[in-house]
Amino acid sequence: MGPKPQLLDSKGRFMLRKSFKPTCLNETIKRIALFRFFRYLPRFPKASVCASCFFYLVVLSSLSSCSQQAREDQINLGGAQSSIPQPIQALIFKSRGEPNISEMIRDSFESFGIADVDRLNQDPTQDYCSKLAENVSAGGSLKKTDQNVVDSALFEKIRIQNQSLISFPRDSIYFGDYKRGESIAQDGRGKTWSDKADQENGGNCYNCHQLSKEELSYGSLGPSLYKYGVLRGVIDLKSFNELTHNSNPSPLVQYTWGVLVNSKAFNVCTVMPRFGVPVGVSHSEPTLKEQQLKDLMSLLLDPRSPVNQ
Amino acid sequence: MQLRFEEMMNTRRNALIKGTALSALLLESLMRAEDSFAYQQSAFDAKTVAELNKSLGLSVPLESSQISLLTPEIAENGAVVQVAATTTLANVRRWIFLVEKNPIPLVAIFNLTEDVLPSITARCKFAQTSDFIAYAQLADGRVYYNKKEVKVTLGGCGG
Amino acid sequence: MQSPVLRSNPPRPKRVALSWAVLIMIWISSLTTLQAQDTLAPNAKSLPAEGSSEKAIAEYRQMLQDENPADLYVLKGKALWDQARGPKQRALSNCDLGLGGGVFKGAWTQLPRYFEDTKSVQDLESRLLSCMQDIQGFNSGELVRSDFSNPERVNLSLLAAYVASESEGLPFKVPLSNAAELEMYRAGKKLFYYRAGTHDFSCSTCHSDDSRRIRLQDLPNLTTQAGAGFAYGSWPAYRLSTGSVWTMQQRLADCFRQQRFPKPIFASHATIALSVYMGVNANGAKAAAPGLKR
Amino acid sequence: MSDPMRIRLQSVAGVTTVKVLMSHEMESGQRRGEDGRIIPIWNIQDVSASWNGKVVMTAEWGGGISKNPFMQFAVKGTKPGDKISITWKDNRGDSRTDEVLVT
Repeated sequence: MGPKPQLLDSKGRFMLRKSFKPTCLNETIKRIALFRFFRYLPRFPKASVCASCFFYLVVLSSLSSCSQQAREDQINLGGAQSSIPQPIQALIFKSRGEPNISEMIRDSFESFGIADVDRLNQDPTQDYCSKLAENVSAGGSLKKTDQNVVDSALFEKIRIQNQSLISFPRDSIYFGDYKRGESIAQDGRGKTWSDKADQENGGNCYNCHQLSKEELSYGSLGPSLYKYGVLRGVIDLKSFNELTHNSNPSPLVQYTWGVLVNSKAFNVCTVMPRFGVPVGVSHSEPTLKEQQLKDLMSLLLDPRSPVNQ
Repeated sequence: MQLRFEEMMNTRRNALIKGTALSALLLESLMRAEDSFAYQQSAFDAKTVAELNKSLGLSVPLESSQISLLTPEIAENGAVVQVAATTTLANVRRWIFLVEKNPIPLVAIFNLTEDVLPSITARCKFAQTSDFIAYAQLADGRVYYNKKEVKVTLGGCGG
Repeated sequence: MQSPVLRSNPPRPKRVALSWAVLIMIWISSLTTLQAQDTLAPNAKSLPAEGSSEKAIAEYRQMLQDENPADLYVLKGKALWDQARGPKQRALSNCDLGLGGGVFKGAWTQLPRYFEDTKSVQDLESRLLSCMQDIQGFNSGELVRSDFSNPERVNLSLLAAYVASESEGLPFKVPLSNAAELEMYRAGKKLFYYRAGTHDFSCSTCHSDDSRRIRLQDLPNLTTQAGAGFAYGSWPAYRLSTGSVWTMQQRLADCFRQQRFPKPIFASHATIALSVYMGVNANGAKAAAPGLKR
Repeated sequence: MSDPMRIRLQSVAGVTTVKVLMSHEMESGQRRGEDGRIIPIWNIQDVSASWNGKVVMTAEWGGGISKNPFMQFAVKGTKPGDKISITWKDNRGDSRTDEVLVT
C-alpha cells in the first residue's frame, strides 16, 4: 500500500507530522511581522484606517490559509501526494538523504559573457528561500516541522540583513522622470549572458506587474500597480509636491523606495528581485542605478504618470 | 534618402536594371504593361497605401461590410499573424492584403479564377500594431475594402 | 487617387487643402457604402466580440495551431533519420531510444531514462547525441561544445522533433525504476527551487503557481501534472519568434539565460535532471509535441 | 535545394479546401544583421495553384509574408482523384512544385 504519512526533513531524517495549530499561529505572527512598516502609518489618519483594515485582512487570510493547509494535509494523510504517482512517491521516501547538487551545478554550467559561474553560489537569502520553497512544495508540512528551514530568528535575521543594505538617496531627492520610468519598466534586458556589462539595465516591471492602462502586455507574478499613487492618496500635483518637497520622506516614499531597492527587506522570499543592492556572494553591481530607481518612483507616484491615469 | 534608395535597389530582382532610378521605374512599368502576370515590383516597393494604390492603378477603394476579415485582436508575436478574408461580393478577381503600418504595406496579391471561392487565408508579419486591410477587386475593376486592427504586443521575458 | 484608408501624415500647412478633399471623399464613399449595405445580403459571419487579453491571445494561437510549421521540420527530421550520414556514413535506424533498436513509437514518452550502455540517465537530445556518435561517428564532445546554430545541432533538433512526433497522443511514462533515475529526479527538484544569480530567480519563481503569466504568456505550473504535461509534453516546438524548432535543451538554456544564470552546458546533468523532474511530474499527461510556441 | 511543402486537403460536397505550408525563410529585406547592414530580401514572389493542370489561382507575395508561409484557399466542383498542385518561385530563382490528390 501507500507510504506511511512520513516526510523527510532537510537532513533526510523521517519526520512525523505534528499538529497544525501552533505552527499556523506562528505563521500568522510572522505575516504580521512582514507588515511592521505600518507602524509608521498612524501619523497619517486616513492611511491608518486603511492600514488597520489591511492588517485584519492579512491576519484573516493567514488563518484561512492555515485551515486550508490543514484540510490538504488531512487529504495527504489518507493517500499519496497529488502530483506524484504513488509508486514513485514510495521510492522517493525510501531514498536516503538529500542529493548533493553542488557538484552537479559545478559541472553543468559555464561562465559565458557577463554571466560568471560565481552567480550560482547562493547568498544566505537565496539559500534560505530555496530550501523554504522546496519544502513548502513537499506538501506544506516541512515548513512547519523543520526548525532549520523556517526558524523565525533566522527569518528575521535575513530580513534585517537585507534592510541594512537599503540606502537612501544622498541628495534626499527620491523622484525623477516618469517617462524614463515607463521605459525602464518596459525594458526586460540586462544582466543576462547576452547583455553587456556597461549597458543600462531594464527593470522588468511589466513582466510581472500591471502598471499603465495602455500596456496590455503585463504579467501577473506580482500585484497590479495600476494607480499605485492615487490609491495611496497622491491624488493631485499638490499632494505630490508635498511628497517630493518634504525634507523628511513620508512612510509611503520610504516604503516604495525600500521595496524598489531591496524587496527582501520586507518579504524575505518574495519573487521580486533586489534592484538597488549588490546581490549574491559575488556582489554584482546593482541591477538599477539610483537615477533609474528615482525614475521608477515617479512612474509609481507622480500623478501625471501613465500609472496614475 | 540615399539609404532608402539602396534598400529599394536591394529588393529588385532584375539584375539588368542598373541605370538611374527613373529609367528603372520606366522600364519596369513597360514590362508590366507587356506581361500582366509579371511580379509587380513597384507595388512591393510602395512605402504608403496611397503610393501602392497608384502603383497598382486602382480605382478609389470603397469600404464594404460584405467583406469579412478574421484576424486576431491581439498578436503575441508580430512575426506570424494569421489573416483571412472572405466576401459575399460577386465576381471577385483579386484579393490584395495590406498591413498599413508596415514599412512596405503590400503583403500579397491573390488573383482568383471562377474555380475558387473568394476566401483566402495567409500569415503576415506585423512590424507594429496596425490595421490589416483587404481589398477585393471585382471583374469590372471596382475595389472594395475592409479593415481590422491587430494589436501587436511585447511577449516573453522581454530579454 | 487618394484612398480613404490613407494614413495621415504629420500635418503640414500645404496639405490642409488636400486633407479636406480626402475627408470629403471619405464622407461620400461612406454614404455610398451605407446605401450599398441596405441592398446587399447580410454579413457572412459575425466575428467574436471583444474579450480579455487572454482570450484574444488564445484566439491568436488557435488560428496557428492547426497548421503548425513544426510539421515541415518533422518531415526534414524523418528524412535525416533514414539518411546515411556522418563519418561512418550510416543511418540512425538502429538507434536505441530505450525501447530497443529502431523502436521509437512511445520512446519519447519514457525519456529521460537510465541507459545501461552509457551508464547514465539521458534525455532525448543526449540519447540522440550518443547514437550520432556511436552509429554515425560524429564527435559528440565537439557537438556539446558548439552552440544551437551549429548545423549538426540543428539536425539533432530536427531528429528530436521527428522522434517526439511519433509519440503524439501517448501518455508519459517516465520511469523512476532505479537509483540513478531517482537521484536525478530528486536533484532536478532541488534545482527547480534553486534561487541564485543577480535576480534571485529559480525555475520555481515563474513555474510553481497556477494561472500566472509573464507579460501575456501563460506560465505553466511545472509542479503539477497538467502544467508539466503541457510544457514538457509540447517541446520540441516551433517557435514563432525565431522561426525554428527548439528542443527542451534549448528551451532550458534560454530560461537559464533569462534567469540571469551562467550558461548550462548542452546535455549536462543539471539539464537532464530538470527534464526528469518535469517528465515524471507530467506522467499520465498526453504527449503533444511538436508544439507551437510564441 | 528546397524542401517539400505540406499540402492538406479537406473536401466537403465538391468544395476542396487546400491548406499549404511552405518551407521558406521569407527574409523581409527590412531587417538588419549583427553588422548593422540590411539583410537582403529573400522571398517567394510567385505562387500558382493548378487543378488538374489548369491554373485556378496565382499569387504575388512580398517580404511581409511570414517565414514558412501558410496559405489556404478552396476549389469548387472537385471530385475524388482530382489533382491539386502548387508551385512557388522565389527571387533567387529557386522553385518547388508539390501535388496531392483529392480523396
